[in-house]
Amino acid sequence: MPPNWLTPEEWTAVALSLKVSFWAVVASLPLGVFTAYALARWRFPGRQILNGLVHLPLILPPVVTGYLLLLSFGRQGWAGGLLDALGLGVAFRWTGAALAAAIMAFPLMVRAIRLSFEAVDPRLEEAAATLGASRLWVFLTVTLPLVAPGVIAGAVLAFAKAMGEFGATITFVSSIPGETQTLPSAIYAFLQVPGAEGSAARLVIVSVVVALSALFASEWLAQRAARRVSGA
Amino acid sequence: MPPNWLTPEEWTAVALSLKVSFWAVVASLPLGVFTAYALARWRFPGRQILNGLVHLPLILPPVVTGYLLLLSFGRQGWAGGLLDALGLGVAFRWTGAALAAAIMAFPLMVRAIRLSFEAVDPRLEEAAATLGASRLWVFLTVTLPLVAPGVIAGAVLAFAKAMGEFGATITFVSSIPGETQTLPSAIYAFLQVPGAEGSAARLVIVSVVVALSALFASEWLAQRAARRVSGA
Amino acid sequence: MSLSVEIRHRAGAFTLDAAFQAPSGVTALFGRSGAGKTTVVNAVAGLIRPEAGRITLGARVLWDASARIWVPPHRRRIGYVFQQARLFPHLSVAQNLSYGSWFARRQGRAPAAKLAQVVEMLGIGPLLARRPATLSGGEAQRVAIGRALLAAPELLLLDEPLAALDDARKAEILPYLERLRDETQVPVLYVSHAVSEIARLANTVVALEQGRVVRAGPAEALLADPQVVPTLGVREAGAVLTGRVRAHHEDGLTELSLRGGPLLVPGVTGAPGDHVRVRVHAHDVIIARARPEGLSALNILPATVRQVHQGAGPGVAVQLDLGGDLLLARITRRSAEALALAPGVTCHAILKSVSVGPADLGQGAGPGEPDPAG
Amino acid sequence: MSLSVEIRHRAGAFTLDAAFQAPSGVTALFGRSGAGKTTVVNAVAGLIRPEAGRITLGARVLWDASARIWVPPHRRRIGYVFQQARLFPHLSVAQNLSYGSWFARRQGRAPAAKLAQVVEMLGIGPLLARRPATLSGGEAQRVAIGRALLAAPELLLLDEPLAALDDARKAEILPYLERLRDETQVPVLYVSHAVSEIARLANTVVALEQGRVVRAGPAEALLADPQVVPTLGVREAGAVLTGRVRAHHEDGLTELSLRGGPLLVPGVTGAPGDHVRVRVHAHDVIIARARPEGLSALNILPATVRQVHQGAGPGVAVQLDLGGDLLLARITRRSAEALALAPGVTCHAILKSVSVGPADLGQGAGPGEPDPAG
Amino acid sequence: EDAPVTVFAAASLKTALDRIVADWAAEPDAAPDAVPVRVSYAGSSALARQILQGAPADIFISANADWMDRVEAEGLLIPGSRADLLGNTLVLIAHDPDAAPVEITADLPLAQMLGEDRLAMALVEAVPAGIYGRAALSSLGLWDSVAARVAQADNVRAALALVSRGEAPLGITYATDAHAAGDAVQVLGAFPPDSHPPIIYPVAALRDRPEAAAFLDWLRGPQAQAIFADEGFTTP
Ligand SMILES: Nc1ncnc2c1ncn2[C@@H]1O[C@H](COP(=O)(O)OP(=O)(O)OP(=O)(O)O)[C@@H](O)[C@H]1O
Ligand SMILES: Nc1ncnc2c1ncn2[C@@H]1O[C@H](COP(=O)(O)OP(=O)(O)OP(=O)(O)O)[C@@H](O)[C@H]1O
Ligand code: MOO
Ligand SMILES: [Mg+2]
Ligand SMILES: [Mg+2]
Repeated sequence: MPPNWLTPEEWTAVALSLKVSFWAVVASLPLGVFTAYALARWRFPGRQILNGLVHLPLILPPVVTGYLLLLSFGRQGWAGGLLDALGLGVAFRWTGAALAAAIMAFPLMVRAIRLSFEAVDPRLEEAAATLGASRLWVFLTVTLPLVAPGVIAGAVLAFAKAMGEFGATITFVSSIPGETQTLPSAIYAFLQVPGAEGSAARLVIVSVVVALSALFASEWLAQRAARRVSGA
Repeated sequence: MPPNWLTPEEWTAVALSLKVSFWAVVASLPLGVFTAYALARWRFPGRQILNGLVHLPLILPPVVTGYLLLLSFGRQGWAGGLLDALGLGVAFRWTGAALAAAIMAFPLMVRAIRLSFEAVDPRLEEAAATLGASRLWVFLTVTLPLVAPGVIAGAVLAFAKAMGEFGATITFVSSIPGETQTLPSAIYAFLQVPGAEGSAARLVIVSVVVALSALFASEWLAQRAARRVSGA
Repeated sequence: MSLSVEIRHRAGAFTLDAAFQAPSGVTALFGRSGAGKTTVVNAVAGLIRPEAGRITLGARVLWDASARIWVPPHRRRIGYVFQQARLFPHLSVAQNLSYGSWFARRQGRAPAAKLAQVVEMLGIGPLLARRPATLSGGEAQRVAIGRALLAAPELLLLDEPLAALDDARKAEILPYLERLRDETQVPVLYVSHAVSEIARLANTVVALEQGRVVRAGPAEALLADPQVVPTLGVREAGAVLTGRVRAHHEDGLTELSLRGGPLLVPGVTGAPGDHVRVRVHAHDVIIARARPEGLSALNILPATVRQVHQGAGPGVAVQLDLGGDLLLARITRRSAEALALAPGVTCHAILKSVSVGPADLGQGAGPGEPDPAG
Repeated sequence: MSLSVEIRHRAGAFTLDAAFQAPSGVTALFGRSGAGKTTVVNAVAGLIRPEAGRITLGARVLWDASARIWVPPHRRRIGYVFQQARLFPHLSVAQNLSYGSWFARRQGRAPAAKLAQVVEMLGIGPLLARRPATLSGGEAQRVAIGRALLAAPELLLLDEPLAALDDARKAEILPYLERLRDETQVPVLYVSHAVSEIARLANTVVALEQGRVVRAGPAEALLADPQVVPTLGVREAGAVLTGRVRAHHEDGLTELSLRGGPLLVPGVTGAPGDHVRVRVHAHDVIIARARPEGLSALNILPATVRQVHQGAGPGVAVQLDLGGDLLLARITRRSAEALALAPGVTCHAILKSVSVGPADLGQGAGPGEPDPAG
Repeated sequence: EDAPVTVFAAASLKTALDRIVADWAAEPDAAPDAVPVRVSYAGSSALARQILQGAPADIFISANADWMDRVEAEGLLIPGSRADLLGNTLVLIAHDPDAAPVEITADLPLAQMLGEDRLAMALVEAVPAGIYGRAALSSLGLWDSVAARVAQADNVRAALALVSRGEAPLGITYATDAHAAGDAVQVLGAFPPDSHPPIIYPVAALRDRPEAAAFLDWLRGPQAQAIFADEGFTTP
């Protein structure tokens, strides 16, 4: 793809989308793994409530999610005020876009990872415990490596979803070029203008190429990891 | 929930959303099962392309998906003209809303079902073949019952997603009360009215209650089915 | 009905090149782990498609690589009992049992055995309503056998059906397999590396080694052949004798009549006149030139030496003729020399009653002598 | 170091109520399927938390229900070899082996055995770079044993480590377990329902039946006790004799010296003077009042009858004293009466050399006589 | 036929149009052959595209002329039915209820008023309110000083929400939006009408139905125009 195929502003949007999606996934992955583990392994009161909460962004129209984010994490929101006080404010910042993307992608990530936790043989974990590994070490040295293919799948799926997320993002952090104007926001803008469908199409292609590459890479990685684990 | 808690128009939107989501899932389920089976079991050229295609609605901003649907299935679109000629036109009808919802929910459905196909022990299918069951019968009497929990999970997840689908639907079939104005479209409309957040909230609650009930029911069903299969 | 197999197949570094005939009755496919037994059985079942060869069952060609004939598994009319039972977890035991018979009936074939008969024969009546996951290993394997039987097969394949079971479970199932052999007409291909099972069940033995048939023939002759001792493993060598129940004695012993004379063994269940087969481990047989007196061993049978086979170790295998039956004895070279054993020498075979254990006492037709009632 | 176990536990319909001491050396937990063996071992490992009781290892209390002491599994310093190897599939053999030792070192404990030693002892040097999935069952189980050993355990738990293996694999591993017993100081709790394994390995035997300890004591005495025959199963009854290698003969036989005299058996590998233990199946022993001549059986040992135990069937178990060693013979009631066997009667025990197979010949210290080198 | 009249209307008209439709339904005398009216609210671009794809709309009310032009260029309008239904004014709004009104001229210190904070607008290159707002700021010479501080929402009501929630202290919306928001926002001042192209909501009939024509007349009639005016629209 020649660099002049896209305008500098469009490149900025592409770069921003990559950054937002990347950090959305990286930052939410630990929580995603933890949540998946809790849902797969623990029986605690409120487990179904947690499960429902995780699924909410999948169920709600994205605009509603974005609005709820605005209410909570905006400057006037309870969480936003707190973060602002800590100098970590996300309102109108790319970190806010990442937060929106992360929340929208979270259910997909958790579902994929949860299934691989459910597939881990607990007897291997018992074996590790008898060999002197504490719960944390068992998790780090046995469970986590065994769920790696699922974690990869979940992370990449979340990345792909984050690359396409629009409704919640623009509602929450609006569209500020260079700061919060992601690829989908730019695509949306083009679609509002008569005759700009061609420009929208170029950006759609970029977005699809990036997301599908990630997806294919993940299938390949997951297969390799699965082969590694099953031997050979 | 007393019936007068919502206005008649809102009840119409709720009923329409249920109808649209139900048929979106029911009609796409056979194709979803087939696609999941093909991705899980067959190695054919273009498998990765099919996989990418299935994931597209997850990756693209919903507005883009809706626009592409409009271009293909609108009255002037190639597929729309064909369907119209057959008297099956979906443009601006509730069936179109169902089509949009089905397509948006398809990746989630296929992923869930595919994983359960991958978990079926092919040796049971071999055993069935030696007992006289043709490929089709093996599928119907052994494979399908064994993936039932995954199919349930996939269908309900798709239903929940369909209940929340908005961007693609409103772009494709607009938001005509009684015909294509689903719950999320109604919520969106309220969010366009300053001060109508309360009305939006009521509809959000209805939508969340329906989707979460389905989700909880599915967890329960899947557990029961899993217990049935694993014995006891 | 006879099965004829001829296969050439490669899988990784392994090459199978085997041809054999399995006449009616039980044909044992014997060989150690990795010899290619399962590969053969899977080819017969149609679960793999070898590179070249031909498989026929009676007049039916199941597969012919050069003629490009390929009958898919579900049309081969075979019953396959796998090493692990592979019961359908979502069906009850009763539904598992009738799974194959439903397809057989759709194809217009009625199972030779009725459900009630099979259930009775395998003793699985109390299990019918249960789910497979709640069955013990032995119960599950019996249900798997019943399921295969009820599919109205024209050939039964059993791939180490007992290997996953402990000794108690094995002892529980073997009698059912004997009844299967004797009460149904279906030819059986039986895979095992346990000589004791083969000795109890097989009419014909085909020994595989590294993908090749190294020996094949009637079980009685093959097992009593001193040359076969290295193939079977010295601990497992031993002949199979057939005879009939003569009388049950008060002290719990059963007297059998063999060609070579009477044999006392621990109680057998059959009625007088019933066929019986007894496996005598070669290492349990003592040889004496003169008839010894005052021994606790009750069976002292006059015999003639037919062959003396010297192995690599300190032992020799001696084939004895007991009035027509063949017996195998394994003794030390030192004793063979001390007793001057050589073909034609007359002697006595000494056998303790109790050394014939329940695993070595089979019922029904002997391998060389098809059961007239069968 | 001695393990003391006292457990009361319920799981569904099953109740475990067992108490026993396991002194140093190998303690075999014997019992049929469902007797509660794994439940006991899991309680010792801390994988389950029984309802009531107490488990101590030397001075350390691992668990005391009434004192509310509970040491979690990873602090118990045990090595557990499971029935299936449970190797970590994502780690190489070398990484599997050093998994436990890494934690041991973090806790400031050094494994008694060095990696190189263990690798050498178990013969797994060529496997170090491989992944578990590519190992055969026997290889995997050896790696699992090594892994447990290298965790610097103060107690080894082996739960039917050979049950999943075929006879050839079993024979391959047993010598390693013997070396383990003899070359390391670690006490071992060994679960099995195979008497042959127990006879080869155990110093102490604890027999479980339906969750209760029905018998416990030194292996030598217990296995030669005619009363135990029904518990072990008649086919498995047999005593364990200990002695030393005296000489290797040219014809491949090895002469052992037992308390009761010399015994000829098929070749053993040890050097003259080495300790050796021999299991003699009760059904392989013939008894004669007068010394018989001209038999192929090489071992005719003078003995005195100590006990005659009448079972339910046609057999009786006879305990013989061979100059201090105890031997068990199973013969028919008819013979016992014919020979007028009764406590105090002198007789001869006749034993074929070849009836002592490789599975019955163990190396190293006898159960009653701890190895001075160990 | 009793098929309802389907109106495709820009989402920002919802408050006013809902009232008008309610009136229409309540007063059958006003239009003897009245049939029910249903309105599909969405973005003008989405509605126009749907019309281009043959949507079953009888009347289209766009929030800007461009999209109506597109539809007209395809020959989909009933000739002579197009009219400018409404106008609007652009206002500067503030979250602070005590903020003093300002006069919007080239001298307005907008950048200082914002400081480090954001100016909420609709998408400045895509959504009409944003396009008008940017044009106004440009013609006043203020755009360059605030361009980097603009937070663009996907529609003007979302921009309004940012101000009414206090996320952005200032915003540019239509007077109608500010009016609908009531006390939640404070109107600081209106942009001079000559600082941006005229804000016009064109309307047209898409199908030649007497029922549609009747409602179109109702929309342009005094009762409806009064409601529009009450909601803050300017009427031609
Ligand atoms: N797909 C394959 N790729 C490579 N080697 C294979 C493959 N399938 C089978 N083999 C090899 O073929 C040989 C024969 O396998 P087979 O399963 O027929 O043995 P078997 O006699 O049934 O052994 P067992 O007693 O262990 O069941 C083995 O050495 C096995 O490793
Ligand atoms: N969670 C449970 N619920 C009900 N019964 C149980 C449970 N766990 C174990 N049991 C029962 O406890 C008994 C003892 O089990 P255990 O695994 O200790 O037997 P075992 O002696 O190790 O048998 P095996 O030789 O088959 O391994 C069995 O009858 C088993 O069915
Ligand atoms: O949840 Mo969406 O409708 O794919 O942004
Ligand atoms: Mg096999
Ligand atoms: Mg156990």
